[in-house]
Amino acid sequence: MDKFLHFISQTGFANIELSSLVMMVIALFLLYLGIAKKYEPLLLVPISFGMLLVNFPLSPLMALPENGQPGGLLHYLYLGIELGIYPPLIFMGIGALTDFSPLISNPKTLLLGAAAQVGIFCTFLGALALGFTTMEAGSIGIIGGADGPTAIYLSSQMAPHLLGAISVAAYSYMALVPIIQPPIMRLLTTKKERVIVMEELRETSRRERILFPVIVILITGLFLPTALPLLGMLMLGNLFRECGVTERLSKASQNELNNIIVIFLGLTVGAKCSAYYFLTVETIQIIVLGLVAFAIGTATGVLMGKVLCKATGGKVNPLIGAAGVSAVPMSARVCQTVGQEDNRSNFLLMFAMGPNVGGVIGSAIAAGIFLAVL
Amino acid sequence: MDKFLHFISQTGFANIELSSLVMMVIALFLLYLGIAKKYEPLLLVPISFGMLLVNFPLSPLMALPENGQPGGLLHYLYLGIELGIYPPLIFMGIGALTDFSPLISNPKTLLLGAAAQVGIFCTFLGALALGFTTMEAGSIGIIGGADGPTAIYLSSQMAPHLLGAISVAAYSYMALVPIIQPPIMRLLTTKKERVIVMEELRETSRRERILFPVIVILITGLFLPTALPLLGMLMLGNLFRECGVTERLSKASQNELNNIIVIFLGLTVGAKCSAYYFLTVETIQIIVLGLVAFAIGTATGVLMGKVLCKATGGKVNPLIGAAGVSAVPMSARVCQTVGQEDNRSNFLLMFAMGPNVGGVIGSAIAAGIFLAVL
Amino acid sequence: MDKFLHFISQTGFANIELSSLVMMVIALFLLYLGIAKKYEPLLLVPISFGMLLVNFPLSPLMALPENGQPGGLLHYLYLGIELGIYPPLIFMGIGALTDFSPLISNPKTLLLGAAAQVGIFCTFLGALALGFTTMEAGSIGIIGGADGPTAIYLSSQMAPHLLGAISVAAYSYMALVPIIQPPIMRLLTTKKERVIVMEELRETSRRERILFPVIVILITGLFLPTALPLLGMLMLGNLFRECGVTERLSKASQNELNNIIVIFLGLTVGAKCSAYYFLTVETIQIIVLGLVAFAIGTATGVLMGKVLCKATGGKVNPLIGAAGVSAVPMSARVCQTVGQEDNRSNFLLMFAMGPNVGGVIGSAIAAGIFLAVL
Amino acid sequence: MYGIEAINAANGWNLAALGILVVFLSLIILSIIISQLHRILAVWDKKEDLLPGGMTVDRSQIRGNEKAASSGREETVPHPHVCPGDINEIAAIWAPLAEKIDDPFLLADLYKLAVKNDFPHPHMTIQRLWQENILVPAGDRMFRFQYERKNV
Amino acid sequence: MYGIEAINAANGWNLAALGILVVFLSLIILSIIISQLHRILAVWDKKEDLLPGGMTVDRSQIRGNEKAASSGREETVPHPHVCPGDINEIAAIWAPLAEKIDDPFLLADLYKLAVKNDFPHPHMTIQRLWQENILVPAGDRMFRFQYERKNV
Amino acid sequence: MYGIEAINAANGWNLAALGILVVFLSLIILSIIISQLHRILAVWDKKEDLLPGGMTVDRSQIRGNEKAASSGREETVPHPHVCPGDINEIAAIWAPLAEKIDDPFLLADLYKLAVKNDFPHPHMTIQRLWQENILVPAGDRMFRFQYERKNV
Ligand code: NA
Ligand code: NA
Ligand code: NA
Repeated sequence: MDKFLHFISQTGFANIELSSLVMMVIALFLLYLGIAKKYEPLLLVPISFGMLLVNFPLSPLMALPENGQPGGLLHYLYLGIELGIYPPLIFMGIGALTDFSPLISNPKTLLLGAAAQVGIFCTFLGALALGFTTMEAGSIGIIGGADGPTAIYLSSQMAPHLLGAISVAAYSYMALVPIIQPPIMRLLTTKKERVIVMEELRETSRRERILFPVIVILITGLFLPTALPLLGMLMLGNLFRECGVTERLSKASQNELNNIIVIFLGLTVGAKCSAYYFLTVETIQIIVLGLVAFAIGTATGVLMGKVLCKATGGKVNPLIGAAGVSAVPMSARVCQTVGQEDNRSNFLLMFAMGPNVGGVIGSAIAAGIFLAVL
Repeated sequence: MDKFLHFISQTGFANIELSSLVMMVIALFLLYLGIAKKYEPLLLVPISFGMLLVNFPLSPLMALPENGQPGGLLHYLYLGIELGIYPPLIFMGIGALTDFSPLISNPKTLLLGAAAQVGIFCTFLGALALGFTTMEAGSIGIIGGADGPTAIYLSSQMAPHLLGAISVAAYSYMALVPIIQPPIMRLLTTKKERVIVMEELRETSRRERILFPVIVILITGLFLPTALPLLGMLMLGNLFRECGVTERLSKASQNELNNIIVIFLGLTVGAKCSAYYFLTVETIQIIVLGLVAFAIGTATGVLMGKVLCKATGGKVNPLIGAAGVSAVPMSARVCQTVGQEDNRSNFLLMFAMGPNVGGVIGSAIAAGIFLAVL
Repeated sequence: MDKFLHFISQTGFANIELSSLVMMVIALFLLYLGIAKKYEPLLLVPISFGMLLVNFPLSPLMALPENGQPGGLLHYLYLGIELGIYPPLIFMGIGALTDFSPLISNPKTLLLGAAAQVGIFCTFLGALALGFTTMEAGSIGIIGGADGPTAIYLSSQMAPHLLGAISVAAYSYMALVPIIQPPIMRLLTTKKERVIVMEELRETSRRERILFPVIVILITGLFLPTALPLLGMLMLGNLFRECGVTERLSKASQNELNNIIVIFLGLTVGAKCSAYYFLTVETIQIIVLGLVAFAIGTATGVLMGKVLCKATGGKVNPLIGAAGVSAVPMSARVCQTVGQEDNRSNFLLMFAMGPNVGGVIGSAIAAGIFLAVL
Repeated sequence: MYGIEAINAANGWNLAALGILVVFLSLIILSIIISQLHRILAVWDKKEDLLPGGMTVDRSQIRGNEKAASSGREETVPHPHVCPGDINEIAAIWAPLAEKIDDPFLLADLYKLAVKNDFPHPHMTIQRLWQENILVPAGDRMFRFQYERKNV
Repeated sequence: MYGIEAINAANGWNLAALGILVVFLSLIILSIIISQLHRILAVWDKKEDLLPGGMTVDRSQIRGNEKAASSGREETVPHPHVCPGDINEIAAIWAPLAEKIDDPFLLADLYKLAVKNDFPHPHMTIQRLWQENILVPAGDRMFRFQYERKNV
Repeated sequence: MYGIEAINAANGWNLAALGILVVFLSLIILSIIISQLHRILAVWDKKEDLLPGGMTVDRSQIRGNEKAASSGREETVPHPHVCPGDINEIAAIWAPLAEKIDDPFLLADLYKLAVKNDFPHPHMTIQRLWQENILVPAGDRMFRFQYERKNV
């Protein structure tokens, strides 16, 4: 009887708290968004399931080791985030998946990728104004980079207590890109600009594609050593892809290694969403600031597009500037869709891939800057 | 010459002990069973090879790190068991491999999965009576659950010194299910019961299959937080499988991650079979108790089958109760085979899959109970 | 402004040193060899990229953890080498990839695999003569084994400061086998010997192929426990391959696990090539000694081939002795090519595979001897 | 200590009874919920159909509207008039088309849709997408369009 | 210290000689055992055939018995009369059939066995099993039946 | 502290300006270099052709020489006269042949080369290599010869 009461006292039902319940409902809602609405499901399903698992009353999954008893499963898997291991490895996979040809054949679109990062720094200022520390503000600003692994890497290094909220915001807005971007794009461009048909991209040679990752890493690495973990692995993955003699490693980076780490990363990002850190005013502020970051990034990207349009005598369609926020390949597709509203025969997708992948490099550089100066 | 004598003194031949030799012979015998008899070869081959490797005289494979020298390979790989990491990850793979439809369309078969766990608790009593501690007795009882990872997880947490014997017993009996179960099944059922043809299962909808893992984890997680590591990952794997938007993660759980961890798990389980822990009276007791556990589990499963048969007016063939011990899908096949001895046109396999996968959930709950109360 | 100067002072440009630049140029040159010349690209591309990444001024990739800040990515991945984990796992993959039939059907070619290891021990003496310690000399000698993982394993355990130079030398010479070996082979053999056509190999039975790894590990393990980590995993992988019931594990050893570890191994081997350890006279000595090791190994292999040729009354073509250095399957192909220069219809490839895989076992034994006696 | 004495000392009977009780209890609860699940889902679907229009929206109507909207504005899926050479570009162009039909689908259906949308070289392209493992067999002669999303 | 002096100081000659000796010794032993292996296996097989019936059992006889037993009791492999839709169910039903023939096998042999056992739609099913990668090519026109066992 | 005050206190304006500056600076530099890359490569190639023979070697000449040398010494790729049974042996024999043609290639080209070199059973063997996934489709009806090197 004693044992029975003891057992009852150890069930989750007997230890339930309102905050846990709220978190579990949020987790289920995110799970719903991931599955039914297909919001970045590869990340949002494990994130929300991880969030669910750790918010059960008395959940042992994030338990610290004590008294010689081992810690929880997610405690150990979380080490891969805490020590900054997963995000660079994910970046290696992204590098192996990414075709940089649209950027190589049209390198001025790198400027669009740069312009879209202005959102990051504006949001950084906004976060400072709301009372966040510089470290926290930098981590929040990077949401505007629209690159999940970059956001996770930076916040795990500079503001781990905000990791959960920042990651959830980043991936949610990435999924919402088709809703956030079009109004801003239409607002800032004239119909005349939107119907611009761009010149066909030239073919890139294999040597160019092999030299590209080497040059990128040489320039950025010498400029900004703190960007090396993310950019170095991105470029290594891309080199595996392009060099033609390491197909096995390219495949491994894209598939087996990537998939395993996506599972671990998602689960443990979710595991950082405990009620204590998540049910706060800060989370709401982060969600608002994240939206601001995406909006400003889109706007500055498009505005730079207009500048390039002028500078080239109308050869650049400013819409593709919006793709500079990355969220590969979602925002490039948005450019394609918005462009075709006014000119059905306009095919912007390939041109938008340039700023799109340029934005990945841009955000990683922005993260490197924060790591260097904060 | 000095060097030569020193070298000779360091060969295995010069340091051979009888106990090592006996262990090596046992390892070779298990290897033979795995390869020639196909007893659960995916586990038994690495287990027995691991056992062989660590029982060589002066084998460095389980060496602890000392004097700044690193430890042995299997010492490091064993951390995945010691910290409770491998078994939940294996369960994720099992979840991604398992189709719970037979259970969803016939949920009363969950009772058969529950009944078969009675063997666990009876064996727990038997082990107590033989002088084992409660922790040890629980780990021994769980052999009756017929789920390798569950047994490994529980014994690694509660009685690591028995891990080797318990795992070997669990996997051996799982392979022997076609020999252990049929006589018990025939003894406890009448021919009239065995020839019962069951009604066709209804189709399950995709939404049901998606909601199933979520409901299971909500109920069991709130009831029994200690079952969360195993059941949570089992259900996550199943959600990856069923939700339709995470096929990459489902494949990764089933294949690359699973295969790698099966190798590491098998090798290191074998590595825990050193002569010191294995060549004991306890091992023999564990082997006897394991057989008892399987037999009782089969019997209580079948008896509950008879109860359900009565309660439903003869619509349930009691044979499928035997599948409640899990050993997926072996014991379901046994039901199929025994059923067809009396009625060649009876096709019980799909019906037996219900209690079969129910038994996996049941054993994980039983493990959670032991973790909660012991 | 202050911030700006601070930032400038933290760029790589502001912290550049000549030694870093030299190392980066060397890394780029090795990258070129890997990609353009296809010198063992699967290893040389990640090695040289890792070398590049860590030699950027202020590169954080090998940073040690301090002040609660985590260390660099490659610092953590390097643990797999430091603790001796990667090389045995790679060997498991090699075992799963290797068909030992040519050796089983012609076991006397094992002697050729033994003879080619003489180069290891001669080089060991040479390295001692140049002033290296015994530990260092052993690690340098093992380059002559022409097995990358063996060389990495031994030097990580005995002379980690030389790991970079030794690995680079080992993989470079393995790629240069078609240039190094033929002149030596032609010099030491007569045309009459080179045109010998060997008798067809008998078929091996499945039972033989299953027993082979078990027998090898029993004999060598009892003889030399220190060889167990490498040989044990090699034989486990081969057993996975041949036993017929663990195809999943065999595939996993060859593919997913192997590819992931090759990436990590390559990157972190490269990461050990910091200017401090690499830009030394020792490195040049190692490169010279490595060439000596390959040359002597080739010579002793061919000479033993001549002995076998005599002993068998001219049934063995001495050229296949050169394949005893391993460098699988490169040196076996070299035998094929050199053999056909004199006899276009001579097909030595399959016969050379015997000493070729025998050399892998031989080098692992040599490594075990160094570990035992030094 | 051995035998009954040991069991008593360890409170074994209670523990075993508790264990069996909890296993049964939780699985019975689960069993009841699962058995009602498809009914709840059916009621849920029905409820939406039965409630007055103001409170909840009729699904088929939404779909109808969507269809109407889409048929008005984008009856054809956009695509370039010349077929690009790179398979990834092709896959990117075909992805929206494949999204229009239920997953998995018959190749014939994809072909018809491609023709209806004036996609260039539908037959040849489907064959290439198949060879490149972008169209992957899903059993039963059905196929899936599996184009690696680049973002993770 | 350098040169011969260094080698002497480190006991280098002995170590090198020891190393070469041990490498040769172990590989020679291995070589001898491996070279005798197939003979031992042959003797082993023969011994079983030669010994008087009481001491060891004649293999071919066992197989004969097994065949007899099986032909008496389960000359056909059980299967449902209607073909299930799910490929995993199909594979589960076909697995025992595939186990009856040596691995790897010709598809033709599997087909014949399926017909003999009255399996429904053998031709169509084999094609599906192939498409689903459950029948996997093993070279030489042979195939393997690779059905993922669920239990690990 | 909040608002402008907080930004000032954290030196926010400067940091943000610095950040934007650095991002633009590095990407502009990159953009310039990348945009010149193909010109540099073109100049590089041209330079080699233009320089006097003594300073650098004419590539086409090298290739010509190589071709001459090879046509002199090994106009056919060596291979055994009987076709081995094991697919790995076959692959090892065919690998040098496949290396002779640019990667990826048409099967027809490989076939022609095999015939020219008197390889036994070229048609059947190509089919087997395909079945065994050693000849893997590379899109556009092209194929790659992907023979697992054993050494890593
Ligand atoms: Na970005
Ligand atoms: Na069970
Ligand atoms: Na070797």
